[in-house]
Amino acid sequence: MTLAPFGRRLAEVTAVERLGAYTVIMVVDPHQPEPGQFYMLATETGWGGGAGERPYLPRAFSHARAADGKLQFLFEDVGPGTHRLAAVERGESLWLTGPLGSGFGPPQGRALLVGGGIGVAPLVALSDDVDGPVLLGFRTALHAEAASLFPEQPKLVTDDGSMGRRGLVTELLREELDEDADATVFACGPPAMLEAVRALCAERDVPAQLALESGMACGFGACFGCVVPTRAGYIRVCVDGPVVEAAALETALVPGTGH
Amino acid sequence: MTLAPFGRRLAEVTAVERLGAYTVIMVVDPHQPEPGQFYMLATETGWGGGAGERPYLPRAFSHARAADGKLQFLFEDVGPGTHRLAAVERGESLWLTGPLGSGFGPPQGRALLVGGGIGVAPLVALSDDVDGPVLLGFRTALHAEAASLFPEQPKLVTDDGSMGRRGLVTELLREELDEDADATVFACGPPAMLEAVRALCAERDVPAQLALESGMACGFGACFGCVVPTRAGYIRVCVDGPVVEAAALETALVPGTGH
Amino acid sequence: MRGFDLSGLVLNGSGTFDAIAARRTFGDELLEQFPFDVFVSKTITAEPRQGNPPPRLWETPGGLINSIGLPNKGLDGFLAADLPQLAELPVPLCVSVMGFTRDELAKLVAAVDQREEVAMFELNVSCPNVETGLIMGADPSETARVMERVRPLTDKPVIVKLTPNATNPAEVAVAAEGAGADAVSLVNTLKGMAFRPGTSEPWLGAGTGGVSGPAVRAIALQQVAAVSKRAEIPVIGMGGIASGAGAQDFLAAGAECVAVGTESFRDPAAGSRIRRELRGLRPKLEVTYLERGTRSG
Amino acid sequence: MRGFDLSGLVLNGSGTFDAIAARRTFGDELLEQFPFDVFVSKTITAEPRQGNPPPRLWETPGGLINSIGLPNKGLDGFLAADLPQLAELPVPLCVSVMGFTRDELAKLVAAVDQREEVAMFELNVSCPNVETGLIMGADPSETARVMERVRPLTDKPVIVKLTPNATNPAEVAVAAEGAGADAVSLVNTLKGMAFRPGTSEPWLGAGTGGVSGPAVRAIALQQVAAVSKRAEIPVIGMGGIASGAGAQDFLAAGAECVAVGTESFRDPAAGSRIRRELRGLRPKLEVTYLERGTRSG
Ligand SMILES: Cc1cc2nc3c(=O)[nH]c(=O)nc-3n(C[C@H](O)[C@H](O)[C@H](O)COP(=O)(O)OP(=O)(O)OC[C@H]3O[C@@H](n4cnc5c(N)ncnc54)[C@H](O)[C@@H]3O)c2cc1C
Ligand SMILES: Cc1cc2nc3c(=O)[nH]c(=O)nc-3n(C[C@H](O)[C@H](O)[C@H](O)COP(=O)(O)OP(=O)(O)OC[C@H]3O[C@@H](n4cnc5c(N)ncnc54)[C@H](O)[C@@H]3O)c2cc1C
Ligand SMILES: Cc1cc2nc3c(=O)[nH]c(=O)nc-3n(C[C@H](O)[C@H](O)[C@H](O)COP(=O)(O)O)c2cc1C
Ligand SMILES: Cc1cc2nc3c(=O)[nH]c(=O)nc-3n(C[C@H](O)[C@H](O)[C@H](O)COP(=O)(O)O)c2cc1C
Ligand code: FES
Ligand code: FES
Repeated sequence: MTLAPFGRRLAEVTAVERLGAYTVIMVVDPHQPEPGQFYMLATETGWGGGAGERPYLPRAFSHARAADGKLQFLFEDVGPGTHRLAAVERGESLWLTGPLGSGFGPPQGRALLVGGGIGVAPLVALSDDVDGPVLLGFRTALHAEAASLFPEQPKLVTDDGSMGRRGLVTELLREELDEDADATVFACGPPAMLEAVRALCAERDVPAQLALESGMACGFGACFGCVVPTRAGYIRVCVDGPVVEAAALETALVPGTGH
Repeated sequence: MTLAPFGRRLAEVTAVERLGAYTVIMVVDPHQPEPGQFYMLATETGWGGGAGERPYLPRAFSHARAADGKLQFLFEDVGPGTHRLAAVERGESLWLTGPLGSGFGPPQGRALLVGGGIGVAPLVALSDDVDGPVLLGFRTALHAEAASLFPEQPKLVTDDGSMGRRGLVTELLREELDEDADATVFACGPPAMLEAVRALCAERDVPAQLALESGMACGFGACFGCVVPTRAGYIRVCVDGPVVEAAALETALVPGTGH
Repeated sequence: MRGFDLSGLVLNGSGTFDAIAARRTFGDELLEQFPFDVFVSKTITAEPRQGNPPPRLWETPGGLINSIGLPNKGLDGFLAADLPQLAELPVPLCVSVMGFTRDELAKLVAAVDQREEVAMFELNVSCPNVETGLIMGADPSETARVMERVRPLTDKPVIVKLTPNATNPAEVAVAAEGAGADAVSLVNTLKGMAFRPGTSEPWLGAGTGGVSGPAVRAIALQQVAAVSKRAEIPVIGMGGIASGAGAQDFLAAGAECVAVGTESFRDPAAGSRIRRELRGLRPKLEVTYLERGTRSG
Repeated sequence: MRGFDLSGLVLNGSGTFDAIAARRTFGDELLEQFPFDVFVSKTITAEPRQGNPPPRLWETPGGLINSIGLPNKGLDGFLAADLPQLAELPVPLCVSVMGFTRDELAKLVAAVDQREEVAMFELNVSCPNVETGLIMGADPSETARVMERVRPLTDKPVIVKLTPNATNPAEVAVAAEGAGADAVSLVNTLKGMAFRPGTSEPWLGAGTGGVSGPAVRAIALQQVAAVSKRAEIPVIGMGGIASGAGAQDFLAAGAECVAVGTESFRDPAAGSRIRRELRGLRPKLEVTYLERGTRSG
C-alpha cells in the first residue's frame, strides 16, 4: 500500500479524451500508487452549483494507469460530479487526495482479470503489473471501446451483443475456470456482477479479490460513511478496501441503494 | 416602463469582450427595455459551487445598451456572481428575467449624465436616447476605458489622475451647473458619489434622477429585501426604482453595508 | 380540509411572492400563467409595519437569510388596498395572519373572515409571545391556545404554519390539530445570522434572520416526515423546494401538497415548472414513506 | 477552562476525523502536520456498537447528511486498542462520551478519567433519553442532571456538546454551566433526511440522519451567538466552517475557539489551512459581536 501525502493537492490536467461512453483525464502527479488504490477528486473551480447545487464533496476514482509521473482516470458521466469532471479542460487543475485504500494483492496461480463497465478502470492499472486473461462485460459497443486501454485484446461480451458475444462476463469466467481453476480472480464492476463473480468463485473454491464501491465522503477513514457488511461486521471500504477478499463477504450486493 | 415577459428565459451569449477593467456581454433578446431598467441574470451552468458555494441567487444588472434584438451588459468582477459571468463564453446561455423596475424619466431642461465606475452602464443606454454632456469619474485609466461606450467623448476625471483630470465627478457637475443650471441630472454610481450628487443638486435646486443599487434576491418585488429608506419610508429598489427622484431621499448612502 | 382538497397542489410560501408587485412587473401575463394553485398573502398584522432596517438579505451556500420583519399595511390598509387586487387573481386566496397577542390575532381573523374573497387563513405563529418572550409556535400549549381562540371566529379553513426552530414540531402540530386546525404548513425559516465580511458586525439590520432555500431542504423534509407521522390533518410541505423531484420528496415524506418560496426569486414561474415536473413524476410515486414507516424509526 | 486555554484554537468536530485511520493512510506525515490543536475522539459508548446500516451518507446542496450511528469499540476496546494510538498524537486528547443512561455515562467517565493521556471530556448529549424518549441535550433540566452526575467523577475539563435541534440552546447551555460544565460546544448536526431518487424510500439506512457542512453555517452562527450571550463559560463554535473567514465569523459571534468537521472530508488538512487563514485575519477582528450586542436584539 502506497501512503498518501497528507492533505489534498492540485494536479494539472494534461489531457482529456473521450473513449466511447467514457472520458479519460490525465493529470500530473509524482506519487506512484498501487493498482486498486484510488483518489478523491474535485475540480478547483465550479465544483457544485447549477440547478441541484451539487457536487459538494469530492468523488472517489481509481487510477486507471500510473506511469511517468502521470495518473490517468477513466469515468462515466453519471451525476453532477462526473458531469463536471467530463467538462474539465486541459490546463485546469484538480484537487486530489491519495493514493488511498489498499490495492490488489499478488495472485495465487494465474491471474484472471474480470471487469464490468466502468469497473475496468483499476483492472487497466493491474494489467500493467500482472499478466493474465482479461475478461470484460459492457452494456454496448460504445462502452466496450474502453477495452482498448488494455495492453492485449481482452475477451469481450456485451449486454446487447453489439460487440463480442452477447451475455454476461461471468460466462467467460466460468469457461476460463473450467479450463484451469488454479487461478486468482481480480474483479471490479457493478454490484450484481461482483456478486455473480463472488458466488461462482465460492462454488469453485477459487480465491477472488473484489474492488468494491460505496458512497464516500472522505476516502481516508474519517467519516465511517462508506461501510459495507462483511462476515466480520461492517468495514470501511476506503481504508479496509476498496479491494477485499471475496471470502470475507456474504454478498457483494449493496444494501438499500437499489443495486 | 416596459413590462417583462413572465418568468425567466434563456438568452444566448453572442459576444464577450474585455473593456479595460470591465467585461461586456452581448445576449440575444427581442424585448426592448427602457434606459435605467435592469435584469436578473444567472448563468445556465456553474452558477454556484466552488470554495464558497455561491452565487445561489441571480444578480441584478442594468442593460448598457439595447438595440437590434440584443442586450449588452457591462460589469466588473467583484464577487462570485460577476466572476462566473466574466468566465462566460460565446454560445453559452444566461437565465434572464426582465426588463425590471422603472427607468429614467424625461429631462426638464438639458440633460446632464453623471456616472461613476460601473455606474456608467445605465447611462450608456440613456445616452442612446437623450442628448447632453456626459460626466464620468473612474478609479483609473483602465476603468476609464468604459467611456468609449458613449457615442460622444465624455468629460472625465480619475481618482489617480491617470486619465483626464484628477478629482471627483461632482467637480465636473458643479462646473456644468455653474454654467447652466436649467438641467436635469441623471446619475448612477457608488453610494458616496450619488450622495454628493444628491446634496449638490439639492443645494442648487436642480432635479436629479438617481439609479440606486441594493442587494436583491428577486428583482420583482417578491422578497421585500432590497429596501432603502426614503423620506416616505422604505421603498423596494427593484419595483419602486431603481431610478428615484433625488428629492425623495434623505441620503443616498446605504445603511449598514459599509458603503 | 373543510371541503377544500389540497392534494398535489403547489402553493407559494407566504412572503415570497407579492402578486401585486409581480403584476406591475409582468402585466396580465402573470394572471394568464399564474404559477400557484392557491395564493398565500404575505403575513399581515393588525397595525402597519415598516419592517426591519436594511440590509435584509444575505446569500449563503445554497440558501438565503432574510430579516424582512413583516412589513405590511396593517389590517385596514390590507383590506382597502391589497385585498381588492388579490381578489383578481385566478386562484383561491389564503390570508396569512400574525398577532403579537391572542387578542390582536382574534381581531384580525374576525375582520378578514367577513370577506368572501378570502378562501382560508394561515396562522403564522412564529412571533415571540409578548408575555413569555418565547416563540408562540415553538410551544405546543401556546399554539393550542392561539388556535382555540381563533377557531370560533371563522368557518374558513385555518392552516397553522409551524416554526422549525422547535425541539419537537410534531408535538406542536398535534396541539394545533387538537385545537381545531385544518392543516399545518412547515417549515418557516430557520434562525440564522451572518457577519459583514472582515468585521464583527452582524450584516443584517435586525442582527439575525431566517434561512431558506435548498440549504434547509433536508432539515425541512425530516420535520415534515415527523409531523406527518403524528398529525391526521393535511401537511403542506415546504423548505428549499426547487424542482419537481424536490417536491416529490415532500409528498413521499407524507405532505399533502407543497409550497414554493425562495425558488420563485430565482425563477418567477418556478411554481408552474415545479407543478409540471411533479405531475410528470407522480405516477411513479405510489406508496409514501408515511404508509411504509422507517426501517429503524 | 480549568487551566486549559482554548482561545483561538482549531479543534476537530467529534466523529469527523479518525486519526488512527488517517495515520494508516498518510503515515507519520500526519503527526508532523497534525491539523488540530486538540484532538477530539469519535464518541464512545460503554458497549461496542456496529453503527447504523448503510447507506450512511447523502450529499445535499452545500452539505452532507450522515447516519453513522456512533460505531465504536466500546469502553474496553477503546482503552485497549484506540487510546494507546491516540496518545501518540502531538496534541491534547479530548474523549467524547455518550451514555443512554446517566449510570452508563458515569461508568464511562469514571473509567476514562483514570487515564492521564486524556486531557478533557466532551459529553455528547444528543442521545435519546431512554426513559422519556426525548433527546437529553434538548432539555435543560435533563442536561443539568447529566452534568451533575458527571462532575464529581473527574477534575478534567468537561465540555458539553449541544444539539441544535432544540427550541432554546442557550437555556441548555446555561443549565450545563450551572451544573459545572467547563465549556459548551455547538452545533452538532441538524436532523435531516433524504429519499432515494425517484422513490418514496428513505435513502439512509437509519431513515434519518444529521446535516452538517456549509449549508448549516448560518444556523450554527446564530445559535453560537445566542449561547455566547447567555453563557459565561467558553463556547466552542462549529458548523460548516470551511475557511478562516468562516471561523472568524464564529469568533465574532462570541466563540472562544472553533472546530472543523465536514470540511476535513474535502480537505484532510483543512484544520491547518483554517488555522493559518484565521491567524492572518485575526488582527482585524477586535471587538466581538458579543461585546457590542445587536442592533435590534
Ligand atoms: C474506490 C472507488 C473507486 C471508484 N472508481 C471510479 C472510476 O474509476 N470511474 C468512475 O466513473 N467511477 C468510479 N467510482 C464511482 C464514483 O465515485 C461515483 O459514481 C460517484 O458518486 C460519481 O459522482 P457523481 O456526482 O457523478 O454521481 P452521484 O450523484 O454521486 O451519483 C452516483 C450515485 O450516487 C447516488 N446519489 C444520487 N444523488 C445523491 C445524493 N444527493 N447524495 C448521495 N448520493 C447520491 C445515486 O444512487 C447514484 O447512483 C469509484 C468509487 C469508489 C468508491
Ligand atoms: C438595479 C441594479 C443594477 C445593477 N447593474 C449593474 C451593472 O450594470 N454592472 C455591474 O457590474 N453591477 C451592477 N449591479 C451590481 C451587482 O448586481 C452586484 O454587484 C452583485 O452583487 C454582484 O454579484 P457578485 O456575486 O459578483 O458579488 P457579491 O458577492 O454579491 O458582492 C457584492 C457585494 O455584496 C456583499 N456581499 C458579499 N458577500 C455576500 C453574501 N454572502 N451575501 C450577500 N451579499 C454579500 C458585499 O458587501 C459586496 O460588496 C447592479 C445592481 C442593481 C441593484
Ligand atoms: C424573503 C422571505 C420572506 C418571508 N416572509 C414570510 C412571511 O411573511 N410569513 C411567513 O409565514 N413566512 C415567510 N417566509 C417563509 C416562507 O414562506 C417559507 O416558509 C420559507 O422560506 C421556506 O421555504 P423556501 O425554502 O421554499 O423559501 C419568508 C421567507 C422569505 C425567504
Ligand atoms: C460523519 C459525521 C460523524 C459525526 N460523528 C459525531 C460523533 O460521533 N459525536 C459528535 O459529538 N458529533 C459527531 N458529528 C458532528 C460533528 O462533530 C459536528 O458537530 C457537525 O458535523 C457540525 O460541524 P461541521 O459542519 O463542520 O461538520 C459527526 C458529524 C459527521 C458529519
Ligand atoms: S469514505 Fe469516509 S470513512 Fe470511508
Ligand atoms: S429584490 Fe426582492 S423585493 Fe426587491
